[in-house]
Amino acid sequence: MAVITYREALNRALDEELARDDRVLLMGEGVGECDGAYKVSKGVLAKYGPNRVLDTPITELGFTGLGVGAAMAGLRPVVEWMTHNFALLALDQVVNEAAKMRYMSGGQFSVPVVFRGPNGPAEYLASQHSQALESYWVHVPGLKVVAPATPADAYGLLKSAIRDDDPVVMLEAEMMYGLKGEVPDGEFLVPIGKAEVRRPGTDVTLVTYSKPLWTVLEAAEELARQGFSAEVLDLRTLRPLDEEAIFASVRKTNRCVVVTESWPQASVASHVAHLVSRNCFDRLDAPVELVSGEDVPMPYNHALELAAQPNVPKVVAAARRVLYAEE
Amino acid sequence: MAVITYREALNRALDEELARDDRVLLMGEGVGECDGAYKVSKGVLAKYGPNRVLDTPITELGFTGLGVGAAMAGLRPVVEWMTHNFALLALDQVVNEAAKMRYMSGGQFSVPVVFRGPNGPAEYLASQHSQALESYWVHVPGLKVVAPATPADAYGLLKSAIRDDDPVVMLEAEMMYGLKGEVPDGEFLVPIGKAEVRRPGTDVTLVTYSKPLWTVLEAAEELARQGFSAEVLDLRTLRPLDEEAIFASVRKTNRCVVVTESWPQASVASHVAHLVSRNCFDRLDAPVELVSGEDVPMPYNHALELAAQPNVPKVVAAARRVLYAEE
Amino acid sequence: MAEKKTLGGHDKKFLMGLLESMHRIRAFEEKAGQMYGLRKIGGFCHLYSGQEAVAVGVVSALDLSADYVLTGYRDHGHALACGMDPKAAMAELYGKSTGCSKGKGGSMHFFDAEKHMLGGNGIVGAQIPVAAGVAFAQAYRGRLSGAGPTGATVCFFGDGAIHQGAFHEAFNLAGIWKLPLVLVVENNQWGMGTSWKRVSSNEDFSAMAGAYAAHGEAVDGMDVLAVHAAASRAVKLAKAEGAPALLEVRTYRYKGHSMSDPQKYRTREEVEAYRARDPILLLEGRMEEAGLLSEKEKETLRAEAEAMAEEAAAFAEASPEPDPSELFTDVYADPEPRDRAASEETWR
Amino acid sequence: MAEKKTLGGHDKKFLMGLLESMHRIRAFEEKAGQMYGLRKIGGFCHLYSGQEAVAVGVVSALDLSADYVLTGYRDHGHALACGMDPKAAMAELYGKSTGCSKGKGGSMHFFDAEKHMLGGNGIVGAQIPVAAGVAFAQAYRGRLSGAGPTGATVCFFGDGAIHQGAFHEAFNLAGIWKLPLVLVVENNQWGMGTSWKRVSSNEDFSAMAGAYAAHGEAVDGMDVLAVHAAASRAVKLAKAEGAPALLEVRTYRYKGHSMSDPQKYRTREEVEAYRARDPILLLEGRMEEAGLLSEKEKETLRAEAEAMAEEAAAFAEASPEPDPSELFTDVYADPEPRDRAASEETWR
Ligand SMILES: Cc1ncc(C[n+]2csc(CCOP(=O)(O)OP(=O)(O)O)c2C)c(N)n1
Ligand SMILES: Cc1ncc(C[n+]2csc(CCOP(=O)(O)OP(=O)(O)O)c2C)c(N)n1
Ligand SMILES: [Mg+2]
Ligand SMILES: [Mg+2]
Repeated sequence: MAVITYREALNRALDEELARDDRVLLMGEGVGECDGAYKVSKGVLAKYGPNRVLDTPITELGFTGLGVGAAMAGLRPVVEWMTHNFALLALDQVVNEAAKMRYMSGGQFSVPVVFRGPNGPAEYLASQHSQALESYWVHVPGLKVVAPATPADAYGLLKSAIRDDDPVVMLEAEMMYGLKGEVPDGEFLVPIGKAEVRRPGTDVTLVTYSKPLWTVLEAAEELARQGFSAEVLDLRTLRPLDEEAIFASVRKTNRCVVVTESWPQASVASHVAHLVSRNCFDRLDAPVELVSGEDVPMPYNHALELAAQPNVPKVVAAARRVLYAEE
Repeated sequence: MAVITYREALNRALDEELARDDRVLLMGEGVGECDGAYKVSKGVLAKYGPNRVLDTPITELGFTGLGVGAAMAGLRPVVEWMTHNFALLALDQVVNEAAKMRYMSGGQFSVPVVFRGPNGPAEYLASQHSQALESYWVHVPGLKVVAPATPADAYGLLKSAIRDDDPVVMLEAEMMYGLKGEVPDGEFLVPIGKAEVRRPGTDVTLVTYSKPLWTVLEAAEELARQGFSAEVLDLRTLRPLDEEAIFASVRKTNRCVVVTESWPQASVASHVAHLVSRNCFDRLDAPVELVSGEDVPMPYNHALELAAQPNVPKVVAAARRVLYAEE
Repeated sequence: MAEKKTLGGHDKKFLMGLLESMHRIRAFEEKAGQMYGLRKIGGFCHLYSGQEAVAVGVVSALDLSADYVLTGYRDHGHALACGMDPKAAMAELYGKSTGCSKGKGGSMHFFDAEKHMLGGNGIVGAQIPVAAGVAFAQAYRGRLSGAGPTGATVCFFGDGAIHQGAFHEAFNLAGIWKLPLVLVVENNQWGMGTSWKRVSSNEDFSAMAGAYAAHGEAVDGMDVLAVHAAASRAVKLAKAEGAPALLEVRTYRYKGHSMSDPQKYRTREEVEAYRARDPILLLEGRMEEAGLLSEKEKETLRAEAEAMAEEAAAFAEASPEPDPSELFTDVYADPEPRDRAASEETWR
Repeated sequence: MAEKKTLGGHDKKFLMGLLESMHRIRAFEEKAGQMYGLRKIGGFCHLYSGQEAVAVGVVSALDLSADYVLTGYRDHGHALACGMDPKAAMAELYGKSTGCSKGKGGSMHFFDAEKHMLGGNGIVGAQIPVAAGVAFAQAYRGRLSGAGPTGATVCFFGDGAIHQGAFHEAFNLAGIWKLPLVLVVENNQWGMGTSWKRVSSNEDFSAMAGAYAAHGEAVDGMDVLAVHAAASRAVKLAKAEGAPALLEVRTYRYKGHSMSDPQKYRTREEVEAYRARDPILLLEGRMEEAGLLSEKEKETLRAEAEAMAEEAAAFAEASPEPDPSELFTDVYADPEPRDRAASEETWR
């Protein structure tokens, strides 16, 4: 079992899928000659050539829509968005074309396309470059949405996404590309739609996904030091949600905190909180708490920027609140 | 007090604001020579001329951004989107420019623009023309979002929106334009951020906004016939939410159903449900239920289309569930 | 052997095919309009009457075993020109389960995978990048095999769509990647009630091809043979050189934008002037002149088209509504339980 | 009276102003790069070195009491050319409360309401429709008063931005509504590591003006006087006829795309070739030749610019961090409690 970075894991998945199936191709800004803005596609141009690895102009609507059409015509494009922030320009093509094509054609057309790229805040990038936009994708029936937090999941979910017959949006994170983790050597897939308990516990369930997993695991450590056993559930897939896994954990711990980098209102996190409140009503010993990105545009100043994001103290405090262990 | 249509109420508000302040202008597809696709701007071109009432090309991103710039430069544009479905093309300008301008300029620039148009399903329009997209706007700090359900609110909230120094997104509905209601004769404003109890009750709180209000009021009638007193709360503004009004009602009734036309996941409705669960935890006698648009693209066939939307039986059933009065 | 009579180099069989196809579209739309009036059909219903020569002229230049067609919401004509069964088309308007999109798409979302008709899109201009993607797949496969593009893709859109960013972004992509994409702007001179001139900085649309160093050509859209010729040139270029092209086809719609349009923005004279150059009458006249069409043949074609439309309506009428369970199918490939299944479980 | 010496019709004072402005930008960027290396500045930091003649040449054609400027994320040069206080600019890079955007915007979001510098935008191309809106306000007020546009608006963007739909949609709007909008594409030949030629169907950007029947012109962006002249023509046209124009200014950036760019995509020779035509050296040489610049003056300008940059850094260094409460201000006009205040209340 090799220890590799999240970036390398994605690269390996891409490479293997490009080798396995010549319907698979990669397009995006600088993915070819420059190996991608975050070097995820390192070396694939040299290996698969410019017909299968394409540098696009900076026209997100155009090349996203092109990916949809190519998928309708039987290819399996992986479209890299340099970041999800820029995908707002392409939203119409994802929501109105990719997600609805099967339905509005009465089942005649599949759109097996993958849209992927970094999401959420990095550092010092200010408001237009630091948004966690998963809620926009999760809102839409017809899309699948994955948000791997480990190199192994990045590998296994990207492969599953490429092989999936539906459009899949994948959320990575700039700050995770260098993250290292164990990835089994042989080929494997991580199923879309399955959450994973990252740390078992009995007193409180901390539900999260993507980069904040690492904050939450630290918070769980801290809670352990304070005498509380936190179970950490990594959703991994945001649509379809693994509701059973969420409810099973909360029915055991009777308390729940949901942690996200995104804004709170109309978010996937508040939706999860609602589902827990509704479906574990008789089992909850405290209201479900949300620790989210603050409800403001992201500021540039680093201290403010950090204050705008979930962190260990915020997660610990929320957990203690639902544990009635304040002060 | 005159009884006028929702359309006429909007028209009156527009007319009065255009007359009051020459920084106010209206632009959109067909708003001038054709009075707007839904005739909301009837007669204003003749009255205020083509400098202040402008027919745009079908370029939502372009003219939405143009509205943002004009607002930065001191005008107060009202931008009509023919429907919110098409506003997905303009999302970047709303989210990344309008909503963030004040913040990222350190408070130097205001963007007093109003974006408005019909939202949600009409009839027989299928998946690309029948989306309730309010959750996309509500998600974003820096925006205000209003969704009037009555002619009086349409009038008073549009006037408040035009006078507001922040960008305001207004959600109307094609099926409401012909709706009649009493509108006081003199000028008045409806404050942004205030919900309204439409029907007082004691047994269950039904929270809703926009067009579904009328379904919910019917459901409340039906519940009354069945012996249950439902309080109907019309949010009117979706951002900022009038949380106090919501919690006050639920603390009285101890039960809550949230009703929306939009898809359920990562929605403003599930957010409201979460807030209620969290903030009225000790007062809730049953979990909060959601009655939403079904989690599918909208089908064309009319029977299916109706089945995809909230209706009286669904609301009544949900209310009975939280009242533990099933069967 | 007697010399065959021809018109513009085309033989009778080909010309009769064009005429028949235009008649079928005209008759279908007449019937659709009539059934809309009877409330058998609801919602937006954008009729194609007057523009028949565009769809028929362009599609006659295609080989639909290899080529593809995409369009906007005014899609009945394109679908029928591609060979969609009129029964399935009419049933779709009725929202019936036998419709081409199972009653889920309606007027704006006609699809026919078999006939290479890839929709049917309601967002103005959105089909253009999608069409570029289909052309991309043709070029991609051609490059994999080394044999050149496997076909060409035609994308139809209106004068209102040409200013959308989607058009420009897709055209540039088609240019740099050498995609066999033929862009056909059907300039019927109105985008709903707005004259194209009032919203266009430049009234010469074909000149927009210059911004992308591509072939651009203006065509008389009432003359089906002229459309056929221009489309043939563009398709040939696309297949041979993988080069995109833009055709501006000047045409006219006889009916309102959709069924609910009172058409206050234009005069009856304007409509009549175009009806005088009706594409069906135009071709009929030239064929008669060339001795290629008898009065009887003319009547037969018309009668057959009307019978076809009648039959389509009868089929639609007799067809069953979709099963209520259809609301939840075709959302995803795997017919798994829906996402919300778990949360729907009773919570007590 | 002795005849005044001039260069291209410009007097010494004007020319010294151009030179000074270019020097200040160069020195500011050098300092910013240095402070980035010392980790005083973080994130993306897109330096303008090499492109000075564009911002300075264009802004010198403006009257900033009436005209406006908008740009993308590579905005330091434009802000300084507009007269932004370098101290406020550097403090913004440091994220300090004395920054031009209170430390909330950073490198990509410089704003100065007083100097008519309206940002500073991070989404490639997004500033173009916004700029059209500012020009719209100028035309609107001019039409209300009957006196013609109150000024012109200049929008800068890169070669990577010109293919965005935003550019095309805004250009068409400016054309039909006769907006005094001057579009300046700074073709520095690279969009991050991608050569503009690889992503452009047509290598003649100024020809894109043809698609909108507008004035288009290609300019040597290393020659500040050429830029000034072209910008003056475009601005005059904009103010007199409310007509938009497109200037393609061919230029070059000396540094990486942002601070973290290893620049593997280009050769040292390519960079050196452009440095040989450095806009500052070019103007200095021509002024010396014309007897308009002494060695001493040259040195003084350079030294003053460096002192200015030094002073800016010292100011930034000494300035306070924003108060933590600033996280929640400037979201809305009314400093009301935040939305979530109520739900934040203890629930027990
Ligand atoms: C993005 C978008 N904006 C607005 C609309 C509403 N709309 C539908 S058709 C239409 C006019 C389109 O005109 P044109 O492109 O000329 O096509 P035609 O109807 O003449 O065939 C408009 C504005 C839409 N469907 N999509
Ligand atoms: C919509 C969007 N897509 C992608 C990016 C990422 N990005 C930032 S700068 C840049 C290159 C822009 O090149 P160009 O327009 O030539 O400007 P230059 O950097 O050369 O000044 C890219 C792709 C972005 N900021 N916005
Ligand atoms: Mg038209
Ligand atoms: Mg560049």
